[in-house]
Amino acid sequence: MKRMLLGRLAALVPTVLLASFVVFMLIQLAPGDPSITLAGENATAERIEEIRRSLGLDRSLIEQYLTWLSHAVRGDLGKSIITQESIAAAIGRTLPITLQLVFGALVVAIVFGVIAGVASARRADTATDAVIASVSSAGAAMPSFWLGLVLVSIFALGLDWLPATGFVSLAADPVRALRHLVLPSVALGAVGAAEIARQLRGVLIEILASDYIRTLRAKGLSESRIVWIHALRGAAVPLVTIIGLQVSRLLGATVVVEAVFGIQGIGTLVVSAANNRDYYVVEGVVVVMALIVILVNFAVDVSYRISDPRIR
Amino acid sequence: MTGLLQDGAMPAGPLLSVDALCVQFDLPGAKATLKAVDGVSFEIGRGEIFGLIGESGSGKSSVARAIMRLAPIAAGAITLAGTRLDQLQGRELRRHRRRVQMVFQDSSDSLDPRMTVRQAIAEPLRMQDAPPADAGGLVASLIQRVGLDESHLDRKPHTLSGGQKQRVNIARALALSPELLVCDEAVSALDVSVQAGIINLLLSLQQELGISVLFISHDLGVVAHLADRVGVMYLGRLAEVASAEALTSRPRHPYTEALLAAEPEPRPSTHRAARPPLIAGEVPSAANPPSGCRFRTRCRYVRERCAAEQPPLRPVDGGGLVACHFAEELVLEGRRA
Amino acid sequence: MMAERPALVVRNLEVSFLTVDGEVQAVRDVSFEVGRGEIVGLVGESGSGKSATALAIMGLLPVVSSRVRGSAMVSGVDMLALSPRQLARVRGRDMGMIFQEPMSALDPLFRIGDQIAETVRAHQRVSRRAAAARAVEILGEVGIPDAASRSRAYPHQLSGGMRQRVMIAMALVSEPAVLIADEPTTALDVTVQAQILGLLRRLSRDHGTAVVLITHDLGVVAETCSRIHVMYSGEIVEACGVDEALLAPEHPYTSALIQCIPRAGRHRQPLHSIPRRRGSSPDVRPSGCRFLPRCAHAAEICKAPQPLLDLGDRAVRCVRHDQLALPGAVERVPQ
Amino acid sequence: EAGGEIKVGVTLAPTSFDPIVGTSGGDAMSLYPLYDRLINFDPETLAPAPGLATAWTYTEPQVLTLTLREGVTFQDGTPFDAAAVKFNLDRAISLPKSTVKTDLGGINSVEVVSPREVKINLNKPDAALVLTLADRAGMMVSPAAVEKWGDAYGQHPVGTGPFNFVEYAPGDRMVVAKNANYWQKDQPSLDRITFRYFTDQQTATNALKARETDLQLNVPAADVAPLKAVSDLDVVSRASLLTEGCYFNFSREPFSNVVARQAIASAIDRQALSNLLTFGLAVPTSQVFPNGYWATDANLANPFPFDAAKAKALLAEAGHPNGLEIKGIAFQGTSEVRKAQIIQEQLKAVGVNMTLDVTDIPTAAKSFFTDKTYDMICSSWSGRPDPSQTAESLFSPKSFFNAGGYLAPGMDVALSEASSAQDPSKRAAAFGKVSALNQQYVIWLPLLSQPNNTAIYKNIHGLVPNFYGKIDVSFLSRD
Amino acid sequence: MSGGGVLRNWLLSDGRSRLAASFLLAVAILAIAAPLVARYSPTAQNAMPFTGISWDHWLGTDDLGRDVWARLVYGARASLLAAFIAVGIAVGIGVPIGLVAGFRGGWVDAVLMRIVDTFLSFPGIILAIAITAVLGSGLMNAMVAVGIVFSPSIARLMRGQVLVTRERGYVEAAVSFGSPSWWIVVRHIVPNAIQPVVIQATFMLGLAVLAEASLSFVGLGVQYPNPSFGVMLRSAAQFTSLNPGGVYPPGLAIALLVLAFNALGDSLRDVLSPATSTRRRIGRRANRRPAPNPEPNGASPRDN
Ligand SMILES: Nc1ncnc2c1ncn2[C@@H]1O[C@H](COP(=O)(O)OP(=O)(O)OP(=O)(O)O)[C@@H](O)[C@H]1O
Ligand SMILES: Nc1ncnc2c1ncn2[C@@H]1O[C@H](COP(=O)(O)OP(=O)(O)OP(=O)(O)O)[C@@H](O)[C@H]1O
Ligand SMILES: [Mg+2]
Ligand SMILES: [Mg+2]
Repeated sequence: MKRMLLGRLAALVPTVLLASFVVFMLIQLAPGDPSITLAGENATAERIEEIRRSLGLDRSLIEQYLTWLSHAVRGDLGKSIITQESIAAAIGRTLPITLQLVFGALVVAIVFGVIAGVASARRADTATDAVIASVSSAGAAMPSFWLGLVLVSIFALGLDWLPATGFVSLAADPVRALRHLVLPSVALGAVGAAEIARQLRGVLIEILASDYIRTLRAKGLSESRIVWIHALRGAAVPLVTIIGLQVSRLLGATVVVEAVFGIQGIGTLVVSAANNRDYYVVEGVVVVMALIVILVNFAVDVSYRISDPRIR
Repeated sequence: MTGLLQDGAMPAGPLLSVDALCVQFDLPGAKATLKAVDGVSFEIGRGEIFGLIGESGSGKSSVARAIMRLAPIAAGAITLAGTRLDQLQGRELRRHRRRVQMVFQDSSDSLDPRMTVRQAIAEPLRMQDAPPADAGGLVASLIQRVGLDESHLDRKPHTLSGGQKQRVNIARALALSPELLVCDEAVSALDVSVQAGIINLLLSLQQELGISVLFISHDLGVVAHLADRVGVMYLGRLAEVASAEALTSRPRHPYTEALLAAEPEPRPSTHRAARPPLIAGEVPSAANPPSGCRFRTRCRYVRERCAAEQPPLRPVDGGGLVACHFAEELVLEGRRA
Repeated sequence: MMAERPALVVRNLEVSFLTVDGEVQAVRDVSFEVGRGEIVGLVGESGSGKSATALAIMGLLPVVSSRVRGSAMVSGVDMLALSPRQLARVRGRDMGMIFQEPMSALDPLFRIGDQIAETVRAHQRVSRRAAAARAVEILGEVGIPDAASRSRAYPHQLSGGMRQRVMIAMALVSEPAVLIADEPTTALDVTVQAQILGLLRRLSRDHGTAVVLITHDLGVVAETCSRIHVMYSGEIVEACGVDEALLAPEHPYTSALIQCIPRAGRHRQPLHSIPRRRGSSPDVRPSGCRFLPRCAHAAEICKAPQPLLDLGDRAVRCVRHDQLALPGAVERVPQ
Repeated sequence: EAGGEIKVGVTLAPTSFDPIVGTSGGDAMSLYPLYDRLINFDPETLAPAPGLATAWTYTEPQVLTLTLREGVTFQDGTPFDAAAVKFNLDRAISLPKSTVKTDLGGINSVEVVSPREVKINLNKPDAALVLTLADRAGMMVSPAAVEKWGDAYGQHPVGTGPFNFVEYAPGDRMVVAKNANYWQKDQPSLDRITFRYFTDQQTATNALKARETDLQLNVPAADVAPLKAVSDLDVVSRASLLTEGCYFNFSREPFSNVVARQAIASAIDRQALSNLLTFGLAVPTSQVFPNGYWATDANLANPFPFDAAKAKALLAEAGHPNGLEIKGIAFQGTSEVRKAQIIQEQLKAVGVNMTLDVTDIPTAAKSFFTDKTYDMICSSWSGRPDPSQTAESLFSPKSFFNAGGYLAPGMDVALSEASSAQDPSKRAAAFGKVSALNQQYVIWLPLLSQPNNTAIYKNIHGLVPNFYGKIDVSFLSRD
Repeated sequence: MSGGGVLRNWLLSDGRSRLAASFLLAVAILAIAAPLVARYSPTAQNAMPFTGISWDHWLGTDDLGRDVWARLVYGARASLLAAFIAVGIAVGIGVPIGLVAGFRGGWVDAVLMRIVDTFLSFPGIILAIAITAVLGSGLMNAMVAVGIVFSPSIARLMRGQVLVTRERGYVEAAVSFGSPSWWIVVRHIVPNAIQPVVIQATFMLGLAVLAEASLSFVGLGVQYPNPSFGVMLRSAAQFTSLNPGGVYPPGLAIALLVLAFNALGDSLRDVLSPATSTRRRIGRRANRRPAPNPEPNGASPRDN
């Protein structure tokens, strides 16, 4: 098992490399140039050229990529061209913020999604089911930033229950952190909750109609034990798959939602870096995000093996 | 060459001969391979129905699929009227495929749900290098041949019953006028009365068209009813080959005896000798078969030699072939009566 | 045998399903009883309502899309009158059930020992440890070698026969009065089938369990059961002792069913095959004898509704039963 | 009551805490609490006022002498003296990354005369230098800190200002704490200021409404009315140097032709623009400077007021009787894009079809000013402390912002007059001439004079708005 | 019938998908007939900003005094077109890749899937932003980017389907009577494998509408001054203080469009997959028509 896991981890390396290469090419192919930004408002063409040279941007793309890569594998993601901040530090500063957001959103998505999914599967084709289906369809149909706007105007500005903007680290002050986390988590997590509810409903209906559930009923188990212990365990593999996909979606979606809530996470970092053509920041952030997604997928894979003894 | 058929009208020699066939599968994950079929040899004469019986996992389907060139052949030869089927490739293989056709167990899975019955039966015809001029007429006659009528031609498979679907499968297999028809558990999924209808159909087709049939089933009753000769498979090897009559009345292999004893018979208790099951346990894993005689772990006559030495399939007096060291010594019971 | 109260008494069971095409009756007027230690066979072709009958008795039919009427008394309690909650309590305790596919019928994600122990704890207040011990004990009883270590196996690690033994162990662990076995051996090899049927016979005898054995295989019934109930199109058409049915069937369907099976000594002879029904729809059922469209002995009188005629030790749903001399499983000496 | 903390909402995060490295005009608001400038300006007139330099005189036309304030130390204890000033100015001129090199281009050398006196030798007379020192070039950083941190100075700023740098979470917030040794008596009043930076304008407004900030700088016109409606909240509006206007590409047809530019000038309805863009808050103008400013000539009439018919006629005269296709570009940002769309629509009405690309500011600026691949960009001019800086930037053919290096007849004379005259009234007259020439030749097309709006809760006192439009929050106090 | 029953019937009956289909049809007609129904040019700044609802401006005006109804109608055009382009590209790229990978297997499969995995490992919107940066702004470019971003999941889905279909009995049967590979692919594998892809593509139409909104929100994919739902929502979002109601017309338009595509996808799935459809239909029928009403000559699963 351990050997197999290590082998699978090693197989991820080419994916990561390819990912880093794709991003590197993409951002460098994009028009624009960080030297323009650096040169300031009224710079001459010569000045810009000089900066380009000093940044090494005049070399071939492959050469630049290999240089970047040789540093990156040693853990050195370089410095921001624009702010001179170490990119590792910038990611270290913003990533926890975004991850806390993603975590909050996941909690919302899983808790609401699983409850709704189970409820509608148990009452398939009843009014409850219909109501849940409608609400979750609506949840999945709303752009998360719009939901964010609406939530802020109701719960922060209107009712004044929760803060409208900002971020507090859970480690620093859990209570305030949670208050700040609620609205963005709901805005981000709603789509995930809807998705989980929808998919879980389908999976559970199938499982609840399966032979082994019939056996459990024939054994005289209580319905709640059947649903929450056996059926849900059976749904674990698809459920974990959906959750894994949600992580990737959420990492992206924070880009938009962070702006609405004035949170300086990794999404904001990457968007402003992209605007400034701060190549190495974009590269660093996207590679880290890709790495997270790849690791999450790996974890999902591993959890299949844990949750289903048939997969070895 | 002493063929089993004495009739001089037929060309000499068997239609199909399978010689020392091995079929291997790579097991996913582990680096091991699984010998699903391990050195099986038999012949099917022209116009003969050859039955193959054995428990689940004994390699019956693998033999059939190897003959159809659908399973990987690791070793051995498959010769159809002088052509080495196992060595054909590409276009050549496609040309020869029509000579052997198959009826699969799962009648609905082997029909494309999107094709009408007409399209399904016509498909093999279209695939030929020179499609027959009157394909439409041929399809109509085929559907009637299998006991359905032309109104069924424009139906989709899901509107047909299991028996009807199996009839369509048979019609499609016959479309290319094959020399050999392979039926892998073709009636096992059907109700007895439906099964009876299909068996009758196969019998009449075989008699009228004179084609040879490889008939695979796990139901000894059905095989014995239908086949001229029967091969009994156990864990990838043939345990015994004999005429249906000899096999049931006088089995020569302990495994055959056990199968006969386990066969539930719909007879009143007054007409049936109650016998305890002669066999315990289940078929060992094909990935890790016992040494020597593969049946020895479940055999009630087992001796030391069985573990050490693999018994070859050899002729015994009475005309059959048996793979048992002690076939001559053992006195085995046939069908309970 | 009749002195004792039967373990299971089913009276006038009716099952219908709500489908796209409206309400379809799958089981009609089914009554039978099974005594302690008795094995009763329920046979019939696919779709004849065997499983529907079994599931109705167990209360396992989908609540939304099915309707069940009639009564099924187990130890004096009518199963069909219980609330879902009460039903859950008696299921597994007073009645057990085993199914055709031992692979899909076991939860693939739980160890078999735990699945059995869970059943124990659902009905008895015992410790986890005691339940686990009981699981090992019953696994040994159904013939699983090395039960203690095998109880930690997952279903996929067992062979088909072993799984079916586990299913039986699970159904019998609370020593129910009634066991319903719905095609328990159909998916198994004949050699294993013989073992499982032997096991069922032994357990029924030793524990006095009343068994309803559902199968489409007359051979299995012949070897295992004392009585047989032949179902056709949702109705019981003939009910009698097994030997009587095989020797001298009185309903044309029973006879036809017997004739379909290949038999020794008739090599290559055409088999009897029940003719196809004329009307193609299964739902347009004749108001008279349901077998009429396929019956070789149909007469005008068969178009009238057919009651189940009680002939003492036998019941037949055929008005012409005494006019016909139907062939059985063995050549009969003409009377 | 002195003390307390305020939270300030800003939409422009600082690009650097090293004043001469930063690239954005918005940096100033974050830098003011940390740094004093050599020269201050009068908030009303933008006339120079004493800062770290208590006096400034042109001892010769090309020598500016500064007298420095006594008793000032940097926050790290380094004394503030003439050596420090020389250090700062030399650094601003020589540091490769310096963005004020051009502004200080006139400086030849800096001499320490005495600890309290510095002499700045110029290449040529430069009236703008004094007020240049009122901006980022005049912000004094501690030489010891620069020594200590080197390239990383930007992360560890030390000035002489009223507040010490505490921390900065990039793009999110900056915290500064009271400088107890500040040279100005009893100042500052606040203990602490937190700047919160918002990328999204509505988010900033929401934070203010939710009282997560106490005041918000640079409130956009759209939010003025809604914020005014919030009780406890004041919106302070003040005319500023920020002027909306359009730049032309003189290097190619059609705008190498002055008549075509005049046609564009006539095509734009400034009042309509103000109504849509700023909900009527901005004041239509045809000069680069706002009304009431000393360099503005109140008597100058616009020769090309809005007149669609005339615009069409001018277009025809310029050789485009059947209308005109031009390539426009706009900076990213709500207001910029809206402005561009309004002008696009107004131009359409006279037969000028403008395509519109939108990109980030540096890229768009390079495309327009350096590569000259577009015909027109409508943006704004944020103003400079000294009007000469503005005039040179917009009208001098050598300026970056003069795409194509266009020189209007007589403009060179007017410009040098404006920058070299010592007498303010003479300078004012020279600027009048510059403006008149600009109106006539439509070099930079002024459209609206924007007020600067600050929203502030009523319990915060001491807000001093200014013409420059960059608010210093250091000396506020709260109840 | 209980109140719950009525609600359930309304929501779960085919009416839901019928409603969705009618809604989409209506939107499509509005979009096509935009010049006829809009009353104003979508770019004309012919009123004060935020006039509110009036007879002249049914949905009021936006921040530039443009008629919101006109922009909504023209925006539907852009958004629908954008969705179809994105999904078309996703299907156009994904299906062939999945088909080749699944059918050829071996190293071809390994290489293609590694590439697909790579693209799947980027958060979608980030990748879309990067691609849009390369292609340049503008709605069409953005939707090409979205299409590229969507294509790997289509490829994966298709591959999985092909792998399953390849093992089906009818494919084996086709091999056994000598059909060439191209025939098997075209005639058996594609038609039988494509169904989930079609369903997924329907859901993707909704996702594409959402993606358009998100990209517009970060300022990409906008073609000034022409409207799309995303552009409208973005600009309305900039003025929530002044005109809080402004986000509703485009926001609801997006939500309804997505809802409609999802409902369509759901019902498509129900119709196409027998397992859920019968269940759902039985439940419904049970409530609506208790009396048996056998259909004549219904196909039977039994015979002989
Ligand atoms: N494609 C395959 N890959 C790996 N192993 C296979 C494959 N096909 C068959 N096997 C294995 O080969 C052995 C023989 O299988 P085969 O299907 O030929 O048996 P069979 O006699 O037809 O059994 P059944 O009665 O269940 O159909 C079994 O152990 C089976 O698991
Ligand atoms: N859930 C259901 N909904 C609708 N009809 C059903 C349902 N379950 C069974 N039926 C129908 O009820 C009839 C009886 O089915 P049942 O499963 O009891 O047959 P069976 O005798 O067990 O057949 P088999 O031998 O195939 O298991 C059939 O016509 C079947 O189609
Ligand atoms: Mg097989
Ligand atoms: Mg059944």
